[in-house]
Amino acid sequence: MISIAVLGEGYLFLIGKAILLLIVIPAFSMLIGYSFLLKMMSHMQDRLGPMEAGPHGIFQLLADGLKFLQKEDLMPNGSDRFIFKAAPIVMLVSTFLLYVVIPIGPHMVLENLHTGIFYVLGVSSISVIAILMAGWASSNQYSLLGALRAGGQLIAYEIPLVLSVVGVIIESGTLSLQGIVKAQANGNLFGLPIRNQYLISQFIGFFIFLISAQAELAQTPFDMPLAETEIVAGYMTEYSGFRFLLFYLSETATAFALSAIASTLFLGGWAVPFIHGTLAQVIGPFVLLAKTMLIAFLIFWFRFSLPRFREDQLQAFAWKFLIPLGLVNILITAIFKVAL
Amino acid sequence: MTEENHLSTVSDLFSDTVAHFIEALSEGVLQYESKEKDLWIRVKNSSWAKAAQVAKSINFNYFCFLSGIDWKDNDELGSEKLWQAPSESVESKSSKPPPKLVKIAGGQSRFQVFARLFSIEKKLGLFLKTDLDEKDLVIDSWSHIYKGANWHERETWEMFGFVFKGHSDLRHIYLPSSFEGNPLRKDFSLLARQVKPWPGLVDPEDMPEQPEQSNSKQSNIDESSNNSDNSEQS
Amino acid sequence: MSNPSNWNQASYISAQAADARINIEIESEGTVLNLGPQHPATHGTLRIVVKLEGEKVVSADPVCGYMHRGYEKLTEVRTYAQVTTLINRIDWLGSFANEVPFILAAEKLMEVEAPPRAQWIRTILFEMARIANLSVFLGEMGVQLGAITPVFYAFRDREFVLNLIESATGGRFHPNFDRIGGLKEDLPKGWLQSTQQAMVKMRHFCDELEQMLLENEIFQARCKGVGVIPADVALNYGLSGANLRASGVDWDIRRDQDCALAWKHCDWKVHVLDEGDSFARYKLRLQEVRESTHIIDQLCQSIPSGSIMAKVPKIIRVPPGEAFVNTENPLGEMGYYVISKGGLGPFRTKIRTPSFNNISILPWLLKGVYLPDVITILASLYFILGDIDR
Amino acid sequence: MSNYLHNYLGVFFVALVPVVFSALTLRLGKLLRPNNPQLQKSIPYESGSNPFSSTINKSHLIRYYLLALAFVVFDIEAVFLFPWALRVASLGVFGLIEITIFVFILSLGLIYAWRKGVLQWL
Amino acid sequence: MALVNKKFFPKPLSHILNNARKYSLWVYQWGLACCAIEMAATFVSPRYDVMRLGVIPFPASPRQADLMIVSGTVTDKMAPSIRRLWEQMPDPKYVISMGSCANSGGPYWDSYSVTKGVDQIIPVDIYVPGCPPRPEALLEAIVLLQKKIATEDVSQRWIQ
Repeated sequence: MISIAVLGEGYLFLIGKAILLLIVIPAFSMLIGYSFLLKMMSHMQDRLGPMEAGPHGIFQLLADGLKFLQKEDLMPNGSDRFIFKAAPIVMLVSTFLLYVVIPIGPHMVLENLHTGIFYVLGVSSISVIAILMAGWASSNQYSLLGALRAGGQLIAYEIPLVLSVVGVIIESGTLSLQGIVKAQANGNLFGLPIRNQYLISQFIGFFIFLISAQAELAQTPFDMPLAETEIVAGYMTEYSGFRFLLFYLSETATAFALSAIASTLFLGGWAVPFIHGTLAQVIGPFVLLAKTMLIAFLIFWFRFSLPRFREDQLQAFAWKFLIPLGLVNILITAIFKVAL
Repeated sequence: MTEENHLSTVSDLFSDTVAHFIEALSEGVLQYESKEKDLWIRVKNSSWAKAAQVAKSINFNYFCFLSGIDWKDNDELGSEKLWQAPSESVESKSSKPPPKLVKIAGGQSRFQVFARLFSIEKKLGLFLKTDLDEKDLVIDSWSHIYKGANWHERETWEMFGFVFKGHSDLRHIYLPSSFEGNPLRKDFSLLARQVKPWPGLVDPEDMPEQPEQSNSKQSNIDESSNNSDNSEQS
Repeated sequence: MSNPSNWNQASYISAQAADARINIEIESEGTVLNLGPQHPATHGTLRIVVKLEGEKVVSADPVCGYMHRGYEKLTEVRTYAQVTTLINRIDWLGSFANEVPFILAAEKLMEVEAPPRAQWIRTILFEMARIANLSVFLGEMGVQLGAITPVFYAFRDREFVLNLIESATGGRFHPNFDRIGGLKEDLPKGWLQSTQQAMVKMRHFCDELEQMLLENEIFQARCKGVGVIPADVALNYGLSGANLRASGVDWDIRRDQDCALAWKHCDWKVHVLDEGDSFARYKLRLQEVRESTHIIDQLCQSIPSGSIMAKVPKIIRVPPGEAFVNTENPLGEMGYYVISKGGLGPFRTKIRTPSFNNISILPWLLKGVYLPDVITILASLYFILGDIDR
Repeated sequence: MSNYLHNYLGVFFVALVPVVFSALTLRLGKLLRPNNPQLQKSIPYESGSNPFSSTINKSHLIRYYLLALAFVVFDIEAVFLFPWALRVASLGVFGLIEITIFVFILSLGLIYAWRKGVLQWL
Repeated sequence: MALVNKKFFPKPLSHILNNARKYSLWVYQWGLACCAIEMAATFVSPRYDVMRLGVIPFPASPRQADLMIVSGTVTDKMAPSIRRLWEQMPDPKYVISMGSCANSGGPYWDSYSVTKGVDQIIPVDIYVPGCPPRPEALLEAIVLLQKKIATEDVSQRWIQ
């Protein structure tokens, strides 16, 4: 990794980064995310989880992937063929695009977009389109119900997600994720001599972000689009074979991407106090991974312990609680920023 | 039958209840009998719905179940019930007359409908029974008096073929729509038993002696029916 | 994979097979959704056809019978001992509790009574069946509402009770332990002590679930006020068990009706709640499991010694007559109306199962609720398919 | 090419990666997977029963459109928060008051929708 | 076009693919009768924990399932649905018939409404005897099925 980093600007560097960020990280996070999900769930439930495929079942994803490759690719009667086939790919695109702007080291980010955070919010909602495509094209009632639920839910939680981020922008004064990390590493808490991870000053924002991310990911308690006991598997009901795996993986990979973004925004990203230069370059990814795992742990923890809301309760929670709270948070942050 | 005679056979717990029924239905009450905390009343077919209303008015408001009985004997139905221990079988077949059945609260016809109601306040149970004319299996529905009777009447319709007059929705509840016959009637025989009688009928000791005959199903049936005949005759 | 042409034929028949005719109201225009027969919310094979408007249920029609095995007919062609084997499988979660009322009805006709020790053991096993049954409900309700973890704890702790049942009866699932006049055999040594230890664990399990689900705000928001059944409607439909007591009707057959079992010899309480909603039904069942552990504790301490079998002939012939015995089973009132003509088996058995009545309220109860609430209501009414369809 | 567009060219390439990946794996899968059509295999799954209608009454289901309208309004308005958020310090008290009024108007809209029952069940 | 249709599978590839299927048996949660509870105990109870073997009970829809466990009594009313659900599973698919009822009708051998054996309507790979079989028996059946899958000739099975 160091060698890639010190190659400097140039096409080789770009290719190196591309390989690292597009293949290594998503694959790694899928593998880890998947095993992590299964293992964590099992251990929470007093079980062992997959044990046979590889040591402690770490190759479960490989087995699943290869198995799904061999599965028949079914399409129900009356489905819209093109849209049905395209939906999982759109979903995967949305996931991959999230990884573009996540900085994993001082110089390691595929594209340090100036509009980074804005871009993240925009790209993450592409998945809604994929879900609506999948549900609409399936010619299945459960799918359609699930897709419409997903639509209603994701648009309701897009706003709190946006609002929770505004506080961070006010404090850091930049939209770039790399800039936010640096602002956190160098900044101090409202003029006090304390280093500022935005978790401290923006804990309301963090809280809203975490809940909205949970809802965006359609994880329990917000998993109505997939509610197994109500509408079987929601928009994924008719998907079989590898297309289902694409959906399934992009779900866990998005969970990891959003965790990484949350840790970048609120936990300081790759930065560690008092470590700069090459060392930061080396340990940065691992620091980020640790923080990401922490937040992913939170997300999955909620997922495996809580019952799910009802659709109207979810809407009410978003519109009547999270959005007003987000607005208040912005105003308070702005007042502090202006006053100090 | 005079009313006084009958009241005496009923325990004190139920004297009120029976009096109520006789007052409301008069001729409709045919017979009654009580055992411990349960009361059986047999009413006329025509006063079946009225009986439910009376019961409900005197606080028998818990609907327990409703079903039918087919009193016809059918010996070929319960094949292994014919099987008896060899020593006893001759005796019971030949010497003893078939035991006379004691129907609680009596009855004349082949089919009866009976239902149980319960009074939560008094903690007393009430069975209502009525006879059905075999040629015209029609009876009033309870479904508008006790909501719970709806499904029970559907079940009884399916199982016995009784028609409940006034029931909005008589359709199959358990069996596929295409099912033919009324399974709980005694003349509905179980096909599996006709094709292959209960293996317990055949004395397991005899089996090794005739190994060739067990090849086809047909010979199996013959063999087993022979065996059972033998055991009865010997 | 023997004969491909046969399989094609099977496929064709299956495609042509007519579904059961459903309610006319539902067959009309509109969005109609099938829940079941293969659906996670229906605990197996109940099918509920709902007509939707948005996600609001306009009308619902439960279609049962996918598990109909013809029990009432089969009892007519079986001997009493064979019937006991069979009826274990009606309510498959609380198997032992199914045997007891049938055996009691047969004993009533024969005018024998099991000796006290047998009565005690029957009651202990009966309550254990209740715990084994309701603990699944307690976990399953969480799964239905999306919290998947509690059911793992339920199945983990249920094993303690199943082990005990197995060590006493030899059957982990379907004990078939009752005989007319008593029991198959006596308890193994040390069983009572280990029972009391297991009951401590079960109480701990109840506490755990109380913290995990009952006190959870989301769970409460999903359950409170959902599927309210007023007392008079409940009685009218013949609801029983916890469903009835959660509607405020103070009626428990264990307390209110005499039978030859040992409940009257110990000190316990019938819990009644007034709300009549899904939450009350859950809470009540949780309390009942706790109460059952206390009953078992007391009975284990006060169990009398003596024989476990009354004097009955080897080949059982039940004298002619009719008898009805009901007991408070885990799911509600279960009763057997046994008619004997003096043969080796019952002439006719009417099996009054609790779930059948409990489910018959669904068309009334589901009208106007929302699709997610359908699942809450189904889970909280708690039915077992074998118990509905027999 | 400007740096700005250059950046988004990268994004575009990234978007291609999953498309290529899925196309390749699905092509590979085609080599490995069997194709065994059966009579009922492609009937839409509805818990093992016959689906009542192949095309369901979709207009019945779309009850979210009011929420969607509210969302569009809110999302566009929330976008206006971003430029201000970047320059809070430099815009100072004036900007703060301006944005307070702005948020107040936003909240009025929310309260209106709330009172109108848009946030009720679907 | 596909390798399977050409009956061409090099041995190492076949080995890898078999192992992948072996360790990833997704089974959909669907019980029929008493056996369903023992099946649930196998899936859910930490004491048995079938997920160890790679049997993952996630999907509720047959579209994502590889394995169908027919656990319990199959009635004539249910049989068409079972056949349909089996067909709706994508190939390659496996069936375990669990319990006496699914094997042969079991204690309801003479009933008027019970199908005497699920193998009349769908092909069964493994039969588990018992009424109901203990969870250990189901685990054994799954191990047997895995052994069967590991030595399977893919093209033989998939082309009929």
